[in-house]
Amino acid sequence: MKPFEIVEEPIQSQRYVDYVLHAGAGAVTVFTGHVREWTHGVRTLYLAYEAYIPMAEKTLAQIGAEMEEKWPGIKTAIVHRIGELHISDIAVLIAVSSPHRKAAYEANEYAIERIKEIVPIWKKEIWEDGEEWIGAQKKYPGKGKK
Amino acid sequence: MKPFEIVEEPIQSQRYVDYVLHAGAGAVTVFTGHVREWTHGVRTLYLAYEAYIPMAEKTLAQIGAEMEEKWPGIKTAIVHRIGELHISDIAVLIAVSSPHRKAAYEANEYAIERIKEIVPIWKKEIWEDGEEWIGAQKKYPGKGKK
Amino acid sequence: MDRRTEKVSGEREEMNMITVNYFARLRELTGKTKETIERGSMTVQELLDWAEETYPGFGKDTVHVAVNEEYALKEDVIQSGDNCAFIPPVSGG
Amino acid sequence: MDRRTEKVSGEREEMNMITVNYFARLRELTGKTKETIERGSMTVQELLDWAEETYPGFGKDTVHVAVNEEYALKEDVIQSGDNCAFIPPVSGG
Repeated sequence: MKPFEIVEEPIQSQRYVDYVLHAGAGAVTVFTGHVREWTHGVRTLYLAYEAYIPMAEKTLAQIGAEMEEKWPGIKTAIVHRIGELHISDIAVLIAVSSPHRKAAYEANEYAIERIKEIVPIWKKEIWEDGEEWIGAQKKYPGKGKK
Repeated sequence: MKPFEIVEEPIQSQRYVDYVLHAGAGAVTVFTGHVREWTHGVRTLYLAYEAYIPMAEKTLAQIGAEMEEKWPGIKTAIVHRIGELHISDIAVLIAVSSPHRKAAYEANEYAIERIKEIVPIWKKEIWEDGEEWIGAQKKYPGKGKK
Repeated sequence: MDRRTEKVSGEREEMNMITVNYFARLRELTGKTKETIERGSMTVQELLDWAEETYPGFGKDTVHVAVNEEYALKEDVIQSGDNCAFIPPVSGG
Repeated sequence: MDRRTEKVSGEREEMNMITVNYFARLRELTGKTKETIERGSMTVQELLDWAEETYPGFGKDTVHVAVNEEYALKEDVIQSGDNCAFIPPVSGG
Protein backbone atom coordinates (compact mmCIF):
# COMPACT_ATOMS: atom_id res chain seq x y z
CA MET A 1 0.00 0.00 0.00
CA LYS A 2 1.17 3.54 -0.81
CA PRO A 3 0.09 6.43 1.45
CA PHE A 4 -1.40 8.33 -1.52
CA GLU A 5 -2.90 6.02 -4.06
CA ILE A 6 -5.58 5.16 -6.57
CA VAL A 7 -6.90 1.61 -6.36
CA GLU A 8 -9.33 -0.48 -8.36
CA GLU A 9 -10.23 -2.95 -5.62
CA PRO A 10 -12.37 -2.33 -2.48
CA ILE A 11 -10.64 0.00 -0.04
CA GLN A 12 -9.43 -1.77 3.09
CA SER A 13 -9.71 0.91 5.76
CA GLN A 14 -7.56 -0.72 8.40
CA ARG A 15 -4.42 -0.59 6.26
CA TYR A 16 -4.50 3.18 6.10
CA VAL A 17 -5.37 3.59 9.76
CA ASP A 18 -2.47 1.31 10.69
CA TYR A 19 -0.18 3.38 8.46
CA VAL A 20 -0.94 6.71 10.19
CA LEU A 21 -1.02 5.36 13.76
CA HIS A 22 2.11 5.69 15.88
CA ALA A 23 3.04 6.05 19.56
CA GLY A 24 2.79 9.85 19.43
CA ALA A 25 -0.71 9.89 17.93
CA GLY A 26 -3.49 10.77 20.36
CA ALA A 27 -6.19 11.19 17.73
CA VAL A 28 -7.05 9.60 14.42
CA THR A 29 -9.79 10.81 12.09
CA VAL A 30 -10.97 8.69 9.21
CA PHE A 31 -13.30 10.05 6.57
CA THR A 32 -14.92 7.73 4.07
CA GLY A 33 -17.02 8.90 1.15
CA HIS A 34 -19.63 6.36 0.14
CA VAL A 35 -21.87 5.85 -2.86
CA ARG A 36 -25.30 7.14 -1.80
CA GLU A 37 -28.49 5.72 -3.21
CA TRP A 38 -30.45 8.95 -3.56
CA THR A 39 -29.22 12.37 -4.71
CA HIS A 40 -31.73 15.18 -5.14
CA GLY A 41 -34.55 12.67 -5.46
CA VAL A 42 -32.82 10.66 -8.20
CA ARG A 43 -31.90 7.05 -7.53
CA THR A 44 -28.33 6.10 -8.35
CA LEU A 45 -27.77 2.56 -9.65
CA TYR A 46 -23.99 2.77 -9.50
CA LEU A 47 -21.09 5.12 -10.13
CA ALA A 48 -18.17 4.84 -12.52
CA TYR A 49 -14.98 6.59 -11.42
CA GLU A 50 -12.09 7.35 -13.74
CA ALA A 51 -8.73 8.92 -12.93
CA TYR A 52 -5.64 10.26 -14.61
CA ILE A 53 -3.81 7.89 -12.30
CA PRO A 54 -0.20 9.20 -12.15
CA MET A 55 -1.33 12.81 -11.79
CA ALA A 56 -4.06 11.86 -9.31
CA GLU A 57 -1.54 10.13 -7.04
CA LYS A 58 0.80 13.10 -7.41
CA THR A 59 -1.90 15.60 -6.46
CA LEU A 60 -2.99 13.43 -3.51
CA ALA A 61 0.61 13.47 -2.29
CA GLN A 62 0.70 17.23 -2.85
CA ILE A 63 -2.39 17.62 -0.67
CA GLY A 64 -0.69 15.49 1.98
CA ALA A 65 2.35 17.81 1.85
CA GLU A 66 0.12 20.88 2.16
CA MET A 67 -1.56 19.32 5.20
CA GLU A 68 1.69 18.45 6.94
CA GLU A 69 2.88 21.99 6.39
CA LYS A 70 -0.30 23.53 7.79
CA TRP A 71 -0.63 21.09 10.71
CA PRO A 72 2.85 19.96 11.73
CA GLY A 73 3.00 16.59 13.45
CA ILE A 74 0.14 14.96 11.57
CA LYS A 75 0.51 11.83 9.43
CA THR A 76 -1.78 11.25 6.47
CA ALA A 77 -2.92 8.60 4.00
CA ILE A 78 -5.43 9.11 1.19
CA VAL A 79 -6.81 6.49 -1.17
CA HIS A 80 -9.39 6.82 -3.93
CA ARG A 81 -11.00 3.92 -5.69
CA ILE A 82 -11.88 3.92 -9.40
CA GLY A 83 -14.01 1.68 -11.58
CA GLU A 84 -17.59 0.64 -10.99
CA LEU A 85 -18.81 1.34 -7.45
CA HIS A 86 -22.10 0.32 -5.92
CA ILE A 87 -24.29 1.65 -3.10
CA SER A 88 -22.34 2.05 0.18
CA ASP A 89 -18.96 1.24 -1.42
CA ILE A 90 -16.13 3.47 -0.22
CA ALA A 91 -14.98 5.82 -2.99
CA VAL A 92 -12.43 7.75 -0.96
CA LEU A 93 -10.75 7.36 2.42
CA ILE A 94 -8.72 9.97 4.29
CA ALA A 95 -6.87 8.94 7.46
CA VAL A 96 -5.10 11.53 9.60
CA SER A 97 -3.31 10.99 12.88
CA SER A 98 -2.20 13.80 15.15
CA PRO A 99 -0.93 14.28 18.68
CA HIS A 100 -4.11 16.30 19.38
CA ARG A 101 -7.61 16.04 18.01
CA LYS A 102 -8.19 19.54 16.62
CA ALA A 103 -5.59 19.14 13.86
CA ALA A 104 -6.87 15.66 13.00
CA TYR A 105 -10.36 17.03 12.30
CA GLU A 106 -9.26 20.18 10.51
CA ALA A 107 -6.64 18.53 8.30
CA ASN A 108 -9.02 15.75 7.35
CA GLU A 109 -11.73 18.15 6.21
CA TYR A 110 -9.15 20.22 4.34
CA ALA A 111 -8.13 17.08 2.44
CA ILE A 112 -11.57 16.29 1.08
CA GLU A 113 -12.11 19.90 -0.01
CA ARG A 114 -8.79 19.91 -1.87
CA ILE A 115 -9.50 16.51 -3.45
CA LYS A 116 -12.69 17.92 -4.92
CA GLU A 117 -10.74 20.90 -6.27
CA ILE A 118 -7.59 19.53 -7.82
CA VAL A 119 -7.39 15.74 -8.09
CA PRO A 120 -8.05 14.53 -11.65
CA ILE A 121 -10.77 12.01 -10.87
CA TRP A 122 -14.18 11.96 -12.50
CA LYS A 123 -17.45 10.43 -11.45
CA LYS A 124 -20.23 9.31 -13.74
CA GLU A 125 -23.62 8.70 -12.19
CA ILE A 126 -25.68 5.94 -13.72
CA TRP A 127 -29.43 6.08 -13.03
CA GLU A 128 -32.29 3.90 -14.24
CA ASP A 129 -32.96 6.26 -17.15
CA GLY A 130 -29.61 7.80 -17.99
CA GLU A 131 -26.11 8.74 -16.98
CA GLU A 132 -23.97 11.83 -16.59
CA TRP A 133 -20.41 12.88 -15.86
CA ILE A 134 -20.47 15.00 -12.73
CA GLY A 135 -18.26 18.03 -12.22
CA ALA A 136 -18.68 21.58 -11.03
CA GLN A 137 -17.18 24.29 -13.19
CA LYS A 138 -14.16 25.82 -11.48
CA LYS A 139 -12.01 28.79 -12.34
CA TYR A 140 -8.81 28.01 -14.21
CA PRO A 141 -6.36 27.17 -11.41
CA GLY A 142 -3.09 29.04 -10.89
CA LYS A 143 0.15 27.11 -11.22
CA GLY A 144 1.38 25.78 -7.90
CA LYS A 145 -1.60 27.41 -6.24
CA LYS A 146 -2.35 26.23 -2.72
CA MET B 1 -23.06 -4.16 20.43
CA LYS B 2 -25.01 -1.13 21.68
CA PRO B 3 -24.72 2.18 19.83
CA PHE B 4 -23.70 3.98 23.03
CA GLU B 5 -21.64 1.83 25.29
CA ILE B 6 -18.78 1.35 27.71
CA VAL B 7 -16.64 -1.73 27.07
CA GLU B 8 -13.74 -3.39 28.83
CA GLU B 9 -12.31 -5.19 25.82
CA PRO B 10 -10.45 -3.69 22.82
CA ILE B 11 -12.73 -1.55 20.66
CA GLN B 12 -13.53 -3.17 17.32
CA SER B 13 -13.94 -0.20 15.00
CA GLN B 14 -15.68 -1.97 12.14
CA ARG B 15 -18.72 -2.87 14.24
CA TYR B 16 -19.55 0.76 14.87
CA VAL B 17 -18.87 1.82 11.29
CA ASP B 18 -21.14 -0.95 10.05
CA TYR B 19 -23.82 0.18 12.48
CA VAL B 20 -23.95 3.78 11.20
CA LEU B 21 -23.58 2.94 7.49
CA HIS B 22 -26.74 2.77 5.36
CA ALA B 23 -27.78 3.33 1.74
CA GLY B 24 -28.47 7.02 2.36
CA ALA B 25 -25.07 7.74 3.90
CA GLY B 26 -22.63 9.54 1.64
CA ALA B 27 -20.07 10.31 4.35
CA VAL B 28 -18.80 8.57 7.45
CA THR B 29 -16.39 10.11 9.95
CA VAL B 30 -14.68 8.00 12.57
CA PHE B 31 -12.72 9.57 15.39
CA THR B 32 -10.55 7.42 17.60
CA GLY B 33 -8.76 8.70 20.67
CA HIS B 34 -5.57 6.77 21.42
CA VAL B 35 -3.21 6.46 24.35
CA ARG B 36 -0.25 8.69 23.52
CA GLU B 37 3.22 7.92 24.78
CA TRP B 38 4.34 11.47 25.56
CA THR B 39 2.31 14.29 27.10
CA HIS B 40 4.06 17.56 27.91
CA GLY B 41 7.42 15.78 27.94
CA VAL B 42 6.29 13.10 30.38
CA ARG B 43 6.27 9.48 29.26
CA THR B 44 3.04 7.60 29.90
CA LEU B 45 3.40 3.90 30.75
CA TYR B 46 -0.31 3.20 30.57
CA LEU B 47 -3.70 4.67 31.45
CA ALA B 48 -6.39 3.39 33.74
CA TYR B 49 -9.93 4.43 32.83
CA GLU B 50 -12.88 4.15 35.20
CA ALA B 51 -16.54 4.94 34.52
CA TYR B 52 -19.83 5.27 36.31
CA ILE B 53 -21.06 2.82 33.72
CA PRO B 54 -24.87 3.21 33.67
CA MET B 55 -24.67 7.01 33.79
CA ALA B 56 -21.85 7.08 31.24
CA GLU B 57 -23.89 5.07 28.74
CA LYS B 58 -26.89 7.30 29.44
CA THR B 59 -24.90 10.49 28.84
CA LEU B 60 -23.35 9.05 25.66
CA ALA B 61 -26.87 8.35 24.40
CA GLN B 62 -27.88 11.88 25.43
CA ILE B 63 -25.01 13.29 23.36
CA GLY B 64 -26.18 11.16 20.44
CA ALA B 65 -29.69 12.61 20.80
CA GLU B 66 -28.29 16.16 20.92
CA MET B 67 -26.34 15.45 17.72
CA GLU B 68 -29.31 14.04 15.84
CA GLU B 69 -31.33 17.07 16.81
CA LYS B 70 -28.64 19.49 15.64
CA TRP B 71 -27.76 17.58 12.46
CA PRO B 72 -30.89 15.78 11.25
CA GLY B 73 -30.25 12.71 9.14
CA ILE B 74 -27.03 11.61 10.84
CA LYS B 75 -26.60 8.25 12.56
CA THR B 76 -24.19 7.89 15.48
CA ALA B 77 -22.39 5.32 17.61
CA ILE B 78 -20.04 6.07 20.49
CA VAL B 79 -18.02 3.60 22.53
CA HIS B 80 -15.55 4.21 25.35
CA ARG B 81 -13.24 1.59 26.76
CA ILE B 82 -12.32 1.35 30.45
CA GLY B 83 -9.67 -0.55 32.37
CA GLU B 84 -5.96 -0.60 31.70
CA LEU B 85 -5.01 0.81 28.29
CA HIS B 86 -1.57 0.83 26.70
CA ILE B 87 0.16 3.00 24.09
CA SER B 88 -1.89 3.31 20.87
CA ASP B 89 -4.94 1.50 22.30
CA ILE B 90 -8.26 3.09 21.35
CA ALA B 91 -9.90 4.73 24.37
CA VAL B 92 -12.89 6.21 22.56
CA LEU B 93 -14.47 5.84 19.13
CA ILE B 94 -17.10 8.08 17.57
CA ALA B 95 -18.70 7.04 14.27
CA VAL B 96 -21.08 9.36 12.45
CA SER B 97 -22.75 8.81 9.09
CA SER B 98 -24.54 11.52 7.18
CA PRO B 99 -25.94 12.11 3.71
CA HIS B 100 -23.36 14.92 3.30
CA ARG B 101 -19.86 15.34 4.69
CA LYS B 102 -20.16 18.68 6.50
CA ALA B 103 -22.54 17.33 9.14
CA ALA B 104 -20.44 14.19 9.59
CA TYR B 105 -17.38 16.26 10.53
CA GLU B 106 -19.18 18.80 12.67
CA ALA B 107 -21.28 16.32 14.61
CA ASN B 108 -18.27 14.09 15.25
CA GLU B 109 -16.22 16.93 16.73
CA TYR B 110 -19.20 18.05 18.80
CA ALA B 111 -19.39 14.55 20.27
CA ILE B 112 -15.82 14.46 21.59
CA GLU B 113 -16.16 17.93 23.11
CA ARG B 114 -19.34 16.89 24.91
CA ILE B 115 -17.82 13.60 26.08
CA LYS B 116 -15.05 15.55 27.76
CA GLU B 117 -17.64 17.78 29.43
CA ILE B 118 -20.32 15.50 30.76
CA VAL B 119 -19.60 11.78 30.56
CA PRO B 120 -18.60 10.32 33.95
CA ILE B 121 -15.35 8.68 32.90
CA TRP B 122 -12.01 9.25 34.59
CA LYS B 123 -8.48 8.72 33.38
CA LYS B 124 -5.48 8.03 35.56
CA GLU B 125 -2.08 8.47 33.99
CA ILE B 126 0.62 6.12 35.19
CA TRP B 127 4.20 7.26 34.58
CA GLU B 128 7.52 5.72 35.55
CA ASP B 129 7.66 7.80 38.72
CA GLY B 130 4.05 8.35 39.71
CA GLU B 131 0.41 8.51 38.78
CA GLU B 132 -2.43 11.03 38.74
CA TRP B 133 -6.14 11.25 38.10
CA ILE B 134 -6.66 13.69 35.24
CA GLY B 135 -9.54 16.13 35.06
CA ALA B 136 -10.04 19.79 34.38
CA GLN B 137 -12.14 21.73 36.85
CA LYS B 138 -15.44 22.67 35.31
CA LYS B 139 -18.24 24.90 36.50
CA TYR B 140 -21.11 23.14 38.20
CA PRO B 141 -23.35 22.11 35.31
CA GLY B 142 -26.97 23.18 35.00
CA LYS B 143 -29.64 20.52 35.05
CA GLY B 144 -30.60 19.35 31.58
CA LYS B 145 -28.12 21.85 30.15
CA LYS B 146 -27.15 21.30 26.54
CA MET C 1 -45.71 2.10 71.88
CA ASP C 2 -47.40 -1.06 70.52
CA ARG C 3 -45.83 -3.43 68.06
CA ARG C 4 -47.58 -1.84 65.10
CA THR C 5 -46.11 1.60 65.86
CA GLU C 6 -42.73 0.05 66.43
CA LYS C 7 -42.92 -1.68 63.08
CA VAL C 8 -43.90 1.50 61.23
CA SER C 9 -41.16 3.34 63.04
CA GLY C 10 -38.74 0.59 62.01
CA GLU C 11 -39.81 0.82 58.36
CA ARG C 12 -39.36 4.56 58.43
CA GLU C 13 -35.88 4.16 59.76
CA GLU C 14 -35.05 1.61 57.06
CA MET C 15 -36.11 4.17 54.48
CA ASN C 16 -33.75 6.83 55.86
CA MET C 17 -31.10 5.72 53.46
CA ILE C 18 -29.34 7.64 50.74
CA THR C 19 -26.79 5.71 48.69
CA VAL C 20 -23.65 7.49 47.54
CA ASN C 21 -21.07 6.22 45.04
CA TYR C 22 -17.42 7.22 44.80
CA PHE C 23 -15.21 7.15 41.73
CA ALA C 24 -11.62 7.76 40.72
CA ARG C 25 -9.81 10.11 43.11
CA LEU C 26 -12.73 10.07 45.55
CA ARG C 27 -12.85 6.27 45.59
CA GLU C 28 -9.19 6.25 46.55
CA LEU C 29 -9.62 9.06 49.11
CA THR C 30 -12.58 7.44 50.88
CA GLY C 31 -11.41 3.88 50.34
CA LYS C 32 -14.99 3.06 49.34
CA THR C 33 -16.92 2.48 46.14
CA LYS C 34 -20.23 3.19 47.86
CA GLU C 35 -21.88 3.69 51.23
CA THR C 36 -25.26 4.65 52.66
CA ILE C 37 -26.13 7.71 54.67
CA GLU C 38 -28.96 7.57 57.18
CA ARG C 39 -30.91 10.62 56.15
CA GLY C 40 -34.49 11.04 54.96
CA SER C 41 -33.75 13.96 52.70
CA MET C 42 -31.06 16.55 52.12
CA THR C 43 -30.04 19.01 49.44
CA VAL C 44 -27.15 18.37 47.12
CA GLN C 45 -25.30 21.19 48.87
CA GLU C 46 -25.83 19.49 52.22
CA LEU C 47 -24.52 16.22 50.81
CA LEU C 48 -21.41 17.96 49.54
CA ASP C 49 -20.89 19.66 52.92
CA TRP C 50 -21.28 16.30 54.66
CA ALA C 51 -18.70 14.73 52.36
CA GLU C 52 -16.17 17.49 52.89
CA GLU C 53 -16.58 17.21 56.65
CA THR C 54 -16.36 13.42 56.65
CA TYR C 55 -13.46 13.17 54.21
CA PRO C 56 -10.96 16.02 54.52
CA GLY C 57 -9.58 16.95 51.12
CA PHE C 58 -12.79 15.89 49.36
CA GLY C 59 -12.73 19.08 47.30
CA LYS C 60 -16.47 19.68 47.14
CA ASP C 61 -16.07 22.81 45.00
CA THR C 62 -14.92 20.75 42.02
CA VAL C 63 -17.19 17.77 42.60
CA HIS C 64 -20.60 17.43 40.98
CA VAL C 65 -23.42 15.25 42.22
CA ALA C 66 -25.59 12.93 40.17
CA VAL C 67 -28.93 11.79 41.61
CA ASN C 68 -30.28 8.64 40.01
CA GLU C 69 -27.79 9.02 37.14
CA GLU C 70 -28.72 12.63 36.32
CA TYR C 71 -26.61 15.67 37.13
CA ALA C 72 -28.29 17.59 39.97
CA LEU C 73 -28.22 21.25 40.95
CA LYS C 74 -26.92 22.24 44.38
CA GLU C 75 -30.41 23.22 45.52
CA ASP C 76 -32.03 19.96 44.37
CA VAL C 77 -33.42 17.78 47.17
CA ILE C 78 -32.24 14.21 47.52
CA GLN C 79 -34.82 11.80 48.95
CA SER C 80 -34.35 8.63 50.90
CA GLY C 81 -33.92 5.76 48.42
CA ASP C 82 -32.11 7.93 45.88
CA ASN C 83 -28.91 6.65 44.35
CA CYS C 84 -26.30 9.41 44.31
CA ALA C 85 -22.82 9.68 42.90
CA PHE C 86 -20.01 12.13 43.45
CA ILE C 87 -18.57 13.10 40.09
CA PRO C 88 -15.06 14.56 40.26
CA PRO C 89 -13.86 16.41 37.14
CA VAL C 90 -14.32 14.01 34.24
CA SER C 91 -11.52 13.13 31.84
CA GLY C 92 -12.89 10.71 29.28
CA GLY C 93 -11.88 10.70 25.66
CA MET D 1 21.00 18.34 -48.97
CA ASP D 2 23.27 15.45 -47.94
CA ARG D 3 22.16 12.43 -45.95
CA ARG D 4 23.39 13.91 -42.71
CA THR D 5 21.19 17.00 -43.08
CA GLU D 6 18.26 14.82 -44.09
CA LYS D 7 18.70 12.74 -40.99
CA VAL D 8 18.81 15.76 -38.68
CA SER D 9 15.76 17.17 -40.41
CA GLY D 10 14.02 13.81 -40.01
CA GLU D 11 14.78 13.73 -36.30
CA ARG D 12 13.45 17.24 -35.93
CA GLU D 13 10.20 16.22 -37.57
CA GLU D 14 9.87 13.17 -35.31
CA MET D 15 10.19 15.50 -32.35
CA ASN D 16 7.26 17.64 -33.50
CA MET D 17 4.95 15.62 -31.35
CA ILE D 18 2.82 16.69 -28.45
CA THR D 19 0.84 13.96 -26.72
CA VAL D 20 -2.64 14.76 -25.39
CA ASN D 21 -4.78 12.58 -23.12
CA TYR D 22 -8.57 12.60 -22.82
CA PHE D 23 -10.64 11.59 -19.81
CA ALA D 24 -14.26 11.18 -18.80
CA ARG D 25 -16.64 13.29 -20.92
CA LEU D 26 -13.83 14.28 -23.28
CA ARG D 27 -12.78 10.67 -23.80
CA GLU D 28 -16.34 9.87 -24.82
CA LEU D 29 -16.64 13.01 -26.99
CA THR D 30 -13.41 12.40 -28.91
CA GLY D 31 -13.64 8.63 -28.88
CA LYS D 32 -9.96 8.59 -27.90
CA THR D 33 -7.91 8.11 -24.74
CA LYS D 34 -4.89 9.82 -26.31
CA GLU D 35 -3.46 11.12 -29.56
CA THR D 36 -0.42 13.05 -30.80
CA ILE D 37 -0.37 16.47 -32.41
CA GLU D 38 2.42 17.33 -34.85
CA ARG D 39 3.55 20.61 -33.40
CA GLY D 40 6.93 21.76 -32.12
CA SER D 41 5.50 24.09 -29.52
CA MET D 42 2.27 25.86 -28.69
CA THR D 43 0.72 27.63 -25.73
CA VAL D 44 -1.90 26.01 -23.55
CA GLN D 45 -4.41 28.51 -24.97
CA GLU D 46 -3.53 27.42 -28.51
CA LEU D 47 -3.97 23.77 -27.54
CA LEU D 48 -7.41 24.52 -26.11
CA ASP D 49 -8.37 26.46 -29.27
CA TRP D 50 -7.19 23.54 -31.40
CA ALA D 51 -9.28 21.10 -29.35
CA GLU D 52 -12.42 23.22 -29.60
CA GLU D 53 -12.01 23.50 -33.37
CA THR D 54 -11.28 19.82 -33.83
CA TYR D 55 -14.00 18.54 -31.48
CA PRO D 56 -17.13 20.71 -31.49
CA GLY D 57 -18.65 20.82 -28.00
CA PHE D 58 -15.24 20.37 -26.33
CA GLY D 59 -16.07 23.17 -23.90
CA LYS D 60 -12.58 24.66 -23.61
CA ASP D 61 -13.71 27.30 -21.11
CA THR D 62 -14.28 24.64 -18.42
CA VAL D 63 -11.34 22.42 -19.33
CA HIS D 64 -7.94 22.71 -17.71
CA VAL D 65 -4.69 21.47 -19.16
CA ALA D 66 -1.99 19.53 -17.39
CA VAL D 67 1.50 19.44 -18.87
CA ASN D 68 3.62 16.54 -17.66
CA GLU D 69 1.16 15.93 -14.81
CA GLU D 70 1.19 19.52 -13.53
CA TYR D 71 -1.61 22.04 -14.00
CA ALA D 72 -0.51 24.64 -16.52
CA LEU D 73 -1.49 28.27 -17.04
CA LYS D 74 -3.04 29.34 -20.36
CA GLU D 75 0.08 31.27 -21.31
CA ASP D 76 2.47 28.39 -20.55
CA VAL D 77 4.30 26.99 -23.55
CA ILE D 78 4.04 23.30 -24.39
CA GLN D 79 7.12 21.81 -26.05
CA SER D 80 7.42 18.88 -28.38
CA GLY D 81 7.73 15.71 -26.29
CA ASP D 82 5.47 17.04 -23.52
CA ASN D 83 2.71 14.83 -22.23
CA CYS D 84 -0.50 16.85 -21.90
CA ALA D 85 -3.92 16.06 -20.53
CA PHE D 86 -7.24 17.81 -20.82
CA ILE D 87 -8.82 17.96 -17.38
CA PRO D 88 -12.57 18.52 -17.44
CA PRO D 89 -14.16 19.61 -14.14
CA VAL D 90 -13.08 17.05 -11.55
CA SER D 91 -15.56 15.21 -9.33
CA GLY D 92 -13.62 12.90 -7.05
CA GLY D 93 -14.56 12.22 -3.47
